[in-house]
Amino acid sequence: MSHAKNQAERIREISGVNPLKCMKCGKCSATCPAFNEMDIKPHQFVSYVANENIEELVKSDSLWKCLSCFACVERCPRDVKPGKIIDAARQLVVRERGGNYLSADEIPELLDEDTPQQLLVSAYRRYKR
Amino acid sequence: MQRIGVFVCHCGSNIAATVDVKKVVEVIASEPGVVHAEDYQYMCSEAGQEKIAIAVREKKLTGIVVCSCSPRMHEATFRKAAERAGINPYMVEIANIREHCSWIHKDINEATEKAVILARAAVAKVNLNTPLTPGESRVTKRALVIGGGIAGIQTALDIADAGYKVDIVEKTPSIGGRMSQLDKTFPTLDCSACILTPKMVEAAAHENITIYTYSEVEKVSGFVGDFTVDIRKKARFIDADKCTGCGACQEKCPSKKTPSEFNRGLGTRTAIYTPFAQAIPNVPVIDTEACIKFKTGKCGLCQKICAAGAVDYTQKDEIVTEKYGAIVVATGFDTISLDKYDEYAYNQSPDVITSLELERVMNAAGPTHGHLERLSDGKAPKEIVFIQCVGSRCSDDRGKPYCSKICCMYTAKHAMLIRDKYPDVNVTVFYIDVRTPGKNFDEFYRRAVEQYGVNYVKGQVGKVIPQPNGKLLVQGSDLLDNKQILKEADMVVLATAIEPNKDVRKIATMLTASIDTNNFLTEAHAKLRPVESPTAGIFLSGVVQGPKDIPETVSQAGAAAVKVVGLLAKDKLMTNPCTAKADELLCNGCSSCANVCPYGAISYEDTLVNDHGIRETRRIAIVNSALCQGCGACTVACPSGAMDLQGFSNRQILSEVDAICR
Amino acid sequence: MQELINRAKELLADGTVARVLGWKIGDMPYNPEPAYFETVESLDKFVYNGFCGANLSKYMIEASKLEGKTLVCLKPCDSYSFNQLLTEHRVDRDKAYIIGVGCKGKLDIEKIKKTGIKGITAVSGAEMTDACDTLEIDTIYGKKSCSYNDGMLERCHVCKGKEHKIYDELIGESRDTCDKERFAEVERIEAMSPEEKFEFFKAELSKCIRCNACRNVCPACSCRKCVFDSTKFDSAQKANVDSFEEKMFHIIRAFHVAGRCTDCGECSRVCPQGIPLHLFNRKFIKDINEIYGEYVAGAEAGSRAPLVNFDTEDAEPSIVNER
Amino acid sequence: MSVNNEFRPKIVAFCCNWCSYAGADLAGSSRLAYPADVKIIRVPCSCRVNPMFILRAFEKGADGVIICGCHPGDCHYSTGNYYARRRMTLLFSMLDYIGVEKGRTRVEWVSAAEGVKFSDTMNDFVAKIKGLGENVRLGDLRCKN
Repeated sequence: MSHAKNQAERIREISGVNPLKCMKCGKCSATCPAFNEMDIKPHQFVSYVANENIEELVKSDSLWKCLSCFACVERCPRDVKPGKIIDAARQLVVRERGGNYLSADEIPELLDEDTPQQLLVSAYRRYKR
Repeated sequence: MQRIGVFVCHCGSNIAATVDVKKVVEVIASEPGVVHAEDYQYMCSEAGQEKIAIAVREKKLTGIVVCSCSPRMHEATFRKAAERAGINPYMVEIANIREHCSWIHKDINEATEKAVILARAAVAKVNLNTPLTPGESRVTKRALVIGGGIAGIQTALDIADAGYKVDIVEKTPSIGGRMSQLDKTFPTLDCSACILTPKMVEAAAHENITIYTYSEVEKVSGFVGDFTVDIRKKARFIDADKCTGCGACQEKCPSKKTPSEFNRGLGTRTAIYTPFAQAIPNVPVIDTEACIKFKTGKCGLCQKICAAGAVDYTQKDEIVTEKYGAIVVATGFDTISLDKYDEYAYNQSPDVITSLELERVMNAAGPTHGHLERLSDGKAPKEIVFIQCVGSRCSDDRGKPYCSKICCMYTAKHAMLIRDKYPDVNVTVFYIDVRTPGKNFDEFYRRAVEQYGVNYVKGQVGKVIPQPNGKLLVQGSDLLDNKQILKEADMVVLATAIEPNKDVRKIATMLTASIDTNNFLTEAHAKLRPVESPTAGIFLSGVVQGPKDIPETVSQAGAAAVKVVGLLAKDKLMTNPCTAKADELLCNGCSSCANVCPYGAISYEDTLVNDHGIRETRRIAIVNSALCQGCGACTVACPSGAMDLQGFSNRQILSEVDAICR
Repeated sequence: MQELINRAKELLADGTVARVLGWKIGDMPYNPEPAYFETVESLDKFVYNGFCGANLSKYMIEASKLEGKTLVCLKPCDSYSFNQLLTEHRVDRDKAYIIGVGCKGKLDIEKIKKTGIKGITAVSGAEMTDACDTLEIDTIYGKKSCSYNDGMLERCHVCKGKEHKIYDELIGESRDTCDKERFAEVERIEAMSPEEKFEFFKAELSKCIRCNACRNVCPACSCRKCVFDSTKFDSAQKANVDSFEEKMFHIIRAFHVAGRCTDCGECSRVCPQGIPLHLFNRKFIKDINEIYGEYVAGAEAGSRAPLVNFDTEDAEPSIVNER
Repeated sequence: MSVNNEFRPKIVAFCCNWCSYAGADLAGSSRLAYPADVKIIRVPCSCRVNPMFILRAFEKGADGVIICGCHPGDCHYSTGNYYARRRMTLLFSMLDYIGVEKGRTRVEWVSAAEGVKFSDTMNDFVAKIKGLGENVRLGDLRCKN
């Protein structure tokens, strides 16, 4: 398996998203609050994975511009979840880079009970670069 | 011992490419009972069927196995061929070596091996087949149409014109259905009422048509050719024979605040009402939930005002029992609930409406008398946004997985009509795909764009945000420009997905008609029998089978009518001989079988039997073969094995099991 | 017992019944056998005591065909079987005069023998009027004694209750004998590993000699002709011609009576090989109760058995994998 | 008849004529592959399946038996699959009770439109049976040691 293919497969695996389900309606981009900040738009995340063009995706600004608000995940009519794709891409980068800024001991006091866990995990990935 | 001929079909290369048909012939020829085996290019062709006839003649065959496509495809063909060749049609079994074998396996050895086993099982079964003769049942020359929309009306008219009696049962107070709520129709833009009303009048006046409005089907029993149906005629509290339809009662009724169903809740109606001016019959009904007389005992104004003395508060529901030979389901559709689509603000803003509501707004008889205005403040909108695919093509649990089919065209129609009547109004349509297959459909859509300047944007809307200034902020994407659009609109129209009428599942259960997960009734064959239900004698007309527009509905309604007429034209029907039968020497008379029979086909009679010299009167199960549909539930409920199913007997199925596990 | 005999004589004499279906003295003190009595005199041989375990309800199928009424003695548990047969139209209520006889638990001679008592010549303490605490046993080795409960049939330890579900009159007192958990044995097996379960049943079923005693005694197995004796399923005859029935006989028999079995325990009582056949039936009863709700076959004549009934919300078969 | 001694299970699938058999046909016409080990017997309704058929299959050497019918509520005969559901539940429980591995029997509701589900179900079932290996217990539950 080529590196690109391998990476695309890992994103599919981490995110649990099947990019082939996308019907290219654009509702994700329509709903995204960070749309204007992004170089690659949310609806494009899917095609980058489908086309195994992960190198560009992980180099994009969007990777770190996505707020992980999951509005796109919530509203996607096809259950494709672009927000999870970009989050998975972040994780891919994090895993490849290795090392964390926060140590595990520091985490508990930073936690707010009302914060959704998914948001926390996403935020860690986002802000640790 | 049977003399069995096995005929292996190549189906061109469909079978022969993955199954070594010569090998199948060679192996099967040595099976017990097989006296003849051959293969041929297309067994279903005339030449193929002739081969069967020749073999029957020359080899004195008593049983036939055809190894071919699914029995659901050609079992009937080969049974007829057998009959023509002079052997009982029920001495034929099919080994499905196409759908269940050649099409799903790639390895030729594996597929051939399996084909041989499937053929063996069929041979084993035929060895135990017995000739069966279909019974006969009579045909009641009257049809029932459930639903009085355009589908039901057209079907009824076509059946009636062919000379048969037909009854329409409609749940609401008037026939007309969804089409009566529409303003104009695509792609010709003629007025819906102008083309529908004459048909409604024609149906009402037709000597062969009886219309039961404000009525529901309550109970269905029987089977093709001989259904018995109970129809509940709900109390209207108006004597239809006396009512002149003058409308005075409705003018005087003091209870005026009930949302009008006909206007999709956008206007109100009185407690005594006819849904719309052209209603048929033009006889009002009293809504007891809203009527002051019924709620408090006081009022009675309508009775006082009625010169004909037609108002009768004591009227009761009435059950009419009628016999029918065929039943057509034409229960139509409704739009889905938008409660789960918060992002479109449908429940927050009165200026976000569905397309069906827009039809009422645009209609001269509607809540705004045909003026395009915002329902919140009555102001004329300047900017209108249409959103396509709201709830259609969704794989989540909020919407429907299918395309509702009519939305692209009616949205083009709405956009065009608005631009035509109000050229100063900007119309934007957010679409995913524009689907316009149909005669003059794409031309129609192009006119909306090219001639009327409707702004089509490829992309979905993510959110509609009501603004403090009363405007609606629409946030959508333009995928072609790769932009996010923010647009202030005065009105947003949602092309809401359609779904089968809520009552259809209940009706399908009564009719034992199959229904799919989306609540559309299943057709007997998706391509070859699109207007028939797999349940004999039940036919489908209109959206109950799947989304369709008016021209399609009318064609399908006609097709369903032809099928009904074809059935009613027969004096007698052949019944399926694969029915249950009790062995009187084994039957205990325990009633287990009758308990599980869905058709009430089993009764018990005290019968004098001669059990190996012992003569005694026993309680024995008797199956009415006209009622029995051959499901076999009774055969398993029977502890003694007395009950068996002809054509699928215990020994036949066991022999198949043995052949497969050998 | 004398009260019962006197009443039977009375009913025979005044013509209310044409015959009496009860038990007569057997060749040993502990094996009375089912019998018809057609004359007042013959009733001198009538016996009813702790050894009269046999369920007479099944005899009523044939008795229903006879002229006149038959007086039948039914213990509380037998009355369930009678009701079930009534539900299945196998017996005629109008042809039966039911005396519900009291029951203080029935005895199992094999269990008594297992306590080490051999060469039994007489047993006392098991009459209807006895307290049924202790059995006094005469043997060729002298007098012995045994606690009544230790000699009781397994089924009496899990008795459904001392109430008769159907009767014309009642004679004699009954006693609560239930002192064990009815499904304990089933649960014990359920808790085994598949290997242990298989070995357990293989060991038990391998004892079967296909004598058909279980089938013949079972009131639910009342088919005019058993599927295992007909050609309808290619299952041939009693002789082990076909391995199919040999292996599957007991499972299929249990399935055929599932939902109809009143758990009367006769199958296990009569098995000459001592196979605990009731464990099959009781497993079905337990499953039915747990999955479809409590159902007692024969508690009520005319009730609909669970296997000829359904609920649209029934559990899926995969529930078996989850249990 | 396997070439490389790979275990090829014998699997009998009882399919009701109206839904599941049609679903299998759809799997075929959609070319959705599943192992050739599965052989389908057509019955009018899942309620036609007598427990004796299932036991017979096992006794004759089947390694797995699957019963497919219309979804509950969608039975062509309106109630047949409800009876089948109860019968099969109790039978499967009994088989489990006597030590036959869970997983050799299955009921699956497959509509005429669910070709994909039919194929997926069969692929999964065959894989599970392969995992369980050859069925010795049912063929071996004999009266003689």
